[in-house]
Formats: sequence, C-alpha cells, structure tokens
Amino acid sequence: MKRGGLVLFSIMGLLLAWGVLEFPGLGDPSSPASSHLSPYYIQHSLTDTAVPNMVTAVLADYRGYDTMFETIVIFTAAIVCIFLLRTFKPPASRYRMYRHMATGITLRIEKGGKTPDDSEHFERIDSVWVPHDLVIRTTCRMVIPFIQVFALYVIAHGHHSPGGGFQGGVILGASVVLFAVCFDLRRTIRYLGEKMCALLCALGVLIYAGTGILCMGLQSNFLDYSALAGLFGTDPVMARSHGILIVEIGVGMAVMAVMVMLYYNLASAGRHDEGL
Amino acid sequence: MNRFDKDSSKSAKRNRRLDPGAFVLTLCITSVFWLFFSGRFDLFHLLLGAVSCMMVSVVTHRLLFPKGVRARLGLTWFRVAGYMPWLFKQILQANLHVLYLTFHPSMMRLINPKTIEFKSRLTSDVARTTLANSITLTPGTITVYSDVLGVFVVHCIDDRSGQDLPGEMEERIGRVFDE
Amino acid sequence: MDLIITLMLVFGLVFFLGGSLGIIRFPDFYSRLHPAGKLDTGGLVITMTAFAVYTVQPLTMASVITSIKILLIIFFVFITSPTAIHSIVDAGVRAGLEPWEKKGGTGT
Amino acid sequence: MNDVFLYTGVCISMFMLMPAFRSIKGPTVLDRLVGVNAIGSKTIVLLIVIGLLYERVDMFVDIALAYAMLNFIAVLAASRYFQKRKGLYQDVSAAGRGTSPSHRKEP
Repeated sequence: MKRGGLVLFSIMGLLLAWGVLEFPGLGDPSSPASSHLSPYYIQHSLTDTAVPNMVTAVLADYRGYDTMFETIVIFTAAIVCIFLLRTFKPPASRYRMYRHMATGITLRIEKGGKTPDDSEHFERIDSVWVPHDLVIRTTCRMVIPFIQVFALYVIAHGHHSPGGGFQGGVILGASVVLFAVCFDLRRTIRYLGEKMCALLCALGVLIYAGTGILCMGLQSNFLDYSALAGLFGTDPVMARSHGILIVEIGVGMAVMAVMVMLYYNLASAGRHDEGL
Repeated sequence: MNRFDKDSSKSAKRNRRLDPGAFVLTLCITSVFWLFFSGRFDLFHLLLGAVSCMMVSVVTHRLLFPKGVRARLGLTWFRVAGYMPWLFKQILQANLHVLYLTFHPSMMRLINPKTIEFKSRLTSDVARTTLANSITLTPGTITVYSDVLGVFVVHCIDDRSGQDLPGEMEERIGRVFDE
Repeated sequence: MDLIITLMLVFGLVFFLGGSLGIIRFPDFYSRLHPAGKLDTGGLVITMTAFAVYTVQPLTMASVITSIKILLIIFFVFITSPTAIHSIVDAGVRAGLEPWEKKGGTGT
Repeated sequence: MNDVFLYTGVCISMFMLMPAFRSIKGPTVLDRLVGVNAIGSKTIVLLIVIGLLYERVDMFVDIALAYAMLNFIAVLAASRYFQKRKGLYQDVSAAGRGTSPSHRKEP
C-alpha cells in the first residue's frame, strides 16, 4: 500500500513537472497573463484609486467582488466549524480544580462541594493540571497590547505597506489566541464571548456587502466606490481609496472573529470549557 | 443547573471597570508605538491612529497595569535602562562561553548538565520574570521552573556556569524594581 | 562604516553557525536549548543592529522610521525568545524527559 | 555592500539546514520544536536581508515584525499543546523510567 502510494505520488509529480515545462518563463512580458490586464493595472492603479500599493488596489477595488466571496468563504468556515464541533450540553465534569494564588496549592473539589469564589485568592484552573507559569504569563501580558496596535496598523495601512484586512485580522486574532494560551480559555470567553464573535464575523461581511449595496443605491455599480464621493465630500479618486479602507476594516473584523471562533472550537473540542 | 456548574463572575465585573490612570498611560505608550509603526503624520492617518490606540487601550490597559499605576513608575524605566548594559555584557560572555563549548571538539567531556535550585527574595511578578529571562539569556543557564513562592529551578550546562546564582543579578534586579 | 557593519555581520553569522551546530551536537533536549536560546538571540541582536545602522545612513525621516522598526524587532525578540525557550523547557519537564547526565561524573 | 548582504543571506540559508535536520530527525516532538524555533529566528534576519537586496526595507520590516510575532505565538501554543497532551510522545522519552524529576513535588 505504502509503495503503491509512493509510485502514484511520483507519477503525479512527474506529470505536474511535465505540465510546468509548458509554462511561460518567469516575468515573460509576452506571456498571456501579463499582456492583457496587468499593463492596465500597472499604468492606471495609482491614478484611478490613489493607492500606491498595487496589490491592495487590485485586491479590494478591481477584484473587489472576488475578495468579498473570499471573506464569505472564511465566514462559512466558522459556521461549519460550529455546526460540526460545538456541543451545547457538555458532560458535567465530576470535579473542579482551584489554585490558591499565594501558595500555589491546588484544590480539587468534588461535585456538590462548596466552591471558592473566583477572586484574588483563588483561581479556577483546568482539570488537566497546568503549572503556574509566571514567566509566560507576565511576558504575554506585556506583549499583547503591542501586537494589537501592530495589527490595527497593518489593517489601516494596507494602502502603503504590505498588509490589509486579511493579514491584520490574522495578527489580531493571534493576539486573542495568545491571551487564551497564557491565561485560560474561560477567561478569554468571558471577555470576548461566542456571541460577540459571531456578531463581529457577520458584521464584517455586512460591512463589505453593505458598502457595495450603498454604491448601488447611489446609482452606480456594485462596489464602485467612486459613487461614495458625495458621502465623503472628496473627489472620486480619493473616494475609492477610502472605500478600500472601509472594506479592509470589514475584512479584518471578519477574519479576526473567525480565527478566534475556530480556536475556541478546536482547542476545547467544541465544549468551550477548557482549552490548551 | 446548580451553583457548581456556573462560573462566578464577580472578578470579571471588577476587571471591566475602567482604571483612568492605567488607561491614560497605556494610551500614551500605544500612541508612541503607533507613530513609530506608521511614520505618516497627516491628519487622516493620525486620526486612524487615535481611534486604534483608544480601542487597544480600552481593551488591554488591565493587562499592562493589573494593579493600577503607582507613583514611582517613571523612575523604574530609567533604572531598567541602567540595568541593560550590564545585561548585555553578561549576554556577550554567555554567548562566547556557549560558542566555545559548541566548537570544542571534545565537547562531551566539558559539559556536565545538572539542575540547581534556589529561592529568590524578589516578590513582584515583573521582577521575577525579568530574573528568569535574564537567567535564560546569561552564561550556560536556563530557567526550568519558577513557582509562586519564588523557588527557581535552573538547568546549567557545566560546572562553572551556575555557581554565582542568584548573586549579583538578583541584587541588581532588586534595585531596579525597588525591592 | 561599511567595515564595521561587515565585521558585525560576520560576528553575528559566527553566532548563528554556533547555534545551528549546537542544536545538532549537544546530547539531549535540555542542553540543546542552550545554543538555541542564547546564540540565536545573540546573533539576531548583532546582525539586526548592523542592519539598523546600515539603514539609517542616508539620514531621512523614512530611513529613521525603518531603523526604529528594526530596533523594535530586536526588542521584541529579546523579550520573547527567552520566554519561548522557557515554555519549551516547561513542556519537556512536564512530559517527563530525563536530563542527560554524565556517566560516572559528579552527577547532580 | 550588496555582495556582503547576499553572502550573509546565503550563509543564513545554509545554517537553516542544520535545525531543519534536527526538526526532521527528532527524536522527540520537543526537539523538533526547538529546531523550528531556531529556523524561525533565522528567518526574521533573512527577511531583512531580502529587503536590503531589493532595496525595499520599509516593506520587508513589517513582514519581519509580523513573522516574529506569529513565530512566538506558534511556539508558545505548540509547547502548551504538548504540555497538556503529554501522552503523545511518552513512548519515545526515557522509556518507562520515573516520569517526574525530583523537583516536581506538587500534585
């Protein structure tokens, strides 16, 4: 079986390599890919949209419809993850673990016992025992705000630097995951609940699609941001630049919420009680 | 659903209250970082920055300053700056030492890994974390474990490296964080 | 100036070489973390400082900002690298990996 | 100066092979994690080198910073994962000898 797989794999690889031989050379100016649309983008993207970064202009303006459905794809991924994994009636655990903060002693309280309040002195911990990790916790505490500022910078400066909604959203979601890793999942869910995540997720897609529909309402094509010039009080070129920013914010929001939701469901096997 | 199945949310409510001092300080720090990141000083980008920093500060000021802002915080930064050169010297020494071990042909004869244990007198979280990270960066030692009572377990690569712990490093960090 | 930058780069590369070699040569998991934690961080700090100095040379606003960003990377790695190493060690201890000890030596 | 940066990049790429060897060979999962961590810290430098070669450092420095952050988060999450699911590699480590070192006295 294993050998058969290897043979099949090699044959497929050879076929692919043979197919690659027919490709035009790297950066060939006469290849079909760079002879129809690319010259237009290269020559006009700055004058059309006032965005120095051509990739962002193509992604969010010229091919904005495509990107909208990419956002919807990840939104669907989050929904599917909830449907497959989420269990709303978790089997009740028989005991709980608490840690006394001052001495590090752990308590195990059987079901029916009196549980201490989640206060300054006691902290509920996962039943798979986690050591009290001061170093990781303090470092993450120090680092998380700066990661978030950087993520928002990446979202806001998609026009001038590599980045944009997807990248910034991933970094923002990663900062929430970092919080969940160094503290615990319950505390994270208390701050950023599941419903909030779902709301942000849907809101991101709504912002994107809503911008498009707003453009239609202003007697223009779907996602033709230059129709928004009247709303912003600027000329159509700058309106396209601002429209890209709004769309990027929507994408960032959706991606962040989807990342966090996937993490919640995968880390706790859908029970949302004890994570990594 | 009885009480056992519900999380008590008293501390969550307490943590959501806004702490003005910590908030303002976090806002200042994040704004400086935003300016470094952004490098664009026109009105539009500054406005975006203000909104972003405000959002981040509202969410995370409890993380940066969990116990609120104390009066002598400003001094600590300068003392940290004073601690850095000494740390860099130690790190250079550490690197040369490990480099020597790595390139030595009979390395297996030279090294003698072992774990040692000591109790630190530092109390605050930040001071202990600084100590642990400094130990990890300096000669032949890695912090394996540190617990609530201040016991540090350190893994040393050879006989020489773990001898003078906690010693001078702990003293200096104690001076930095005023303990 | 170029000479200083080149020297720093060579120095940093020696550190990187040591770190990579150490990861292969050392006998067990715990001692492998010593080169991985120290030499990589040291090499990164030195090489990145060289890049920051090189970037700042035509002294304009943009180059200063870029150089500050490189310094921020150094700062970030300087804080987080020991923490990452510590978390890996912690996982190893919790998994029950035995530290390698010299046979017939003084022992613990 | 461009040549120096080019050779630096080539050297760093060469050095990456050694941690890659460690991360392929093992013997435990955590050894692989050490290898991956070492590769990550070299990649940060390599990104800046590429930026210098293309003379667009202002772009690549953002990528390097994002990479540093994600690398840290990934290593931390992976080590925490293996810390909790320790059954994953018990057969490889220490083969049935005492499972807890002496300084782990807590429950």
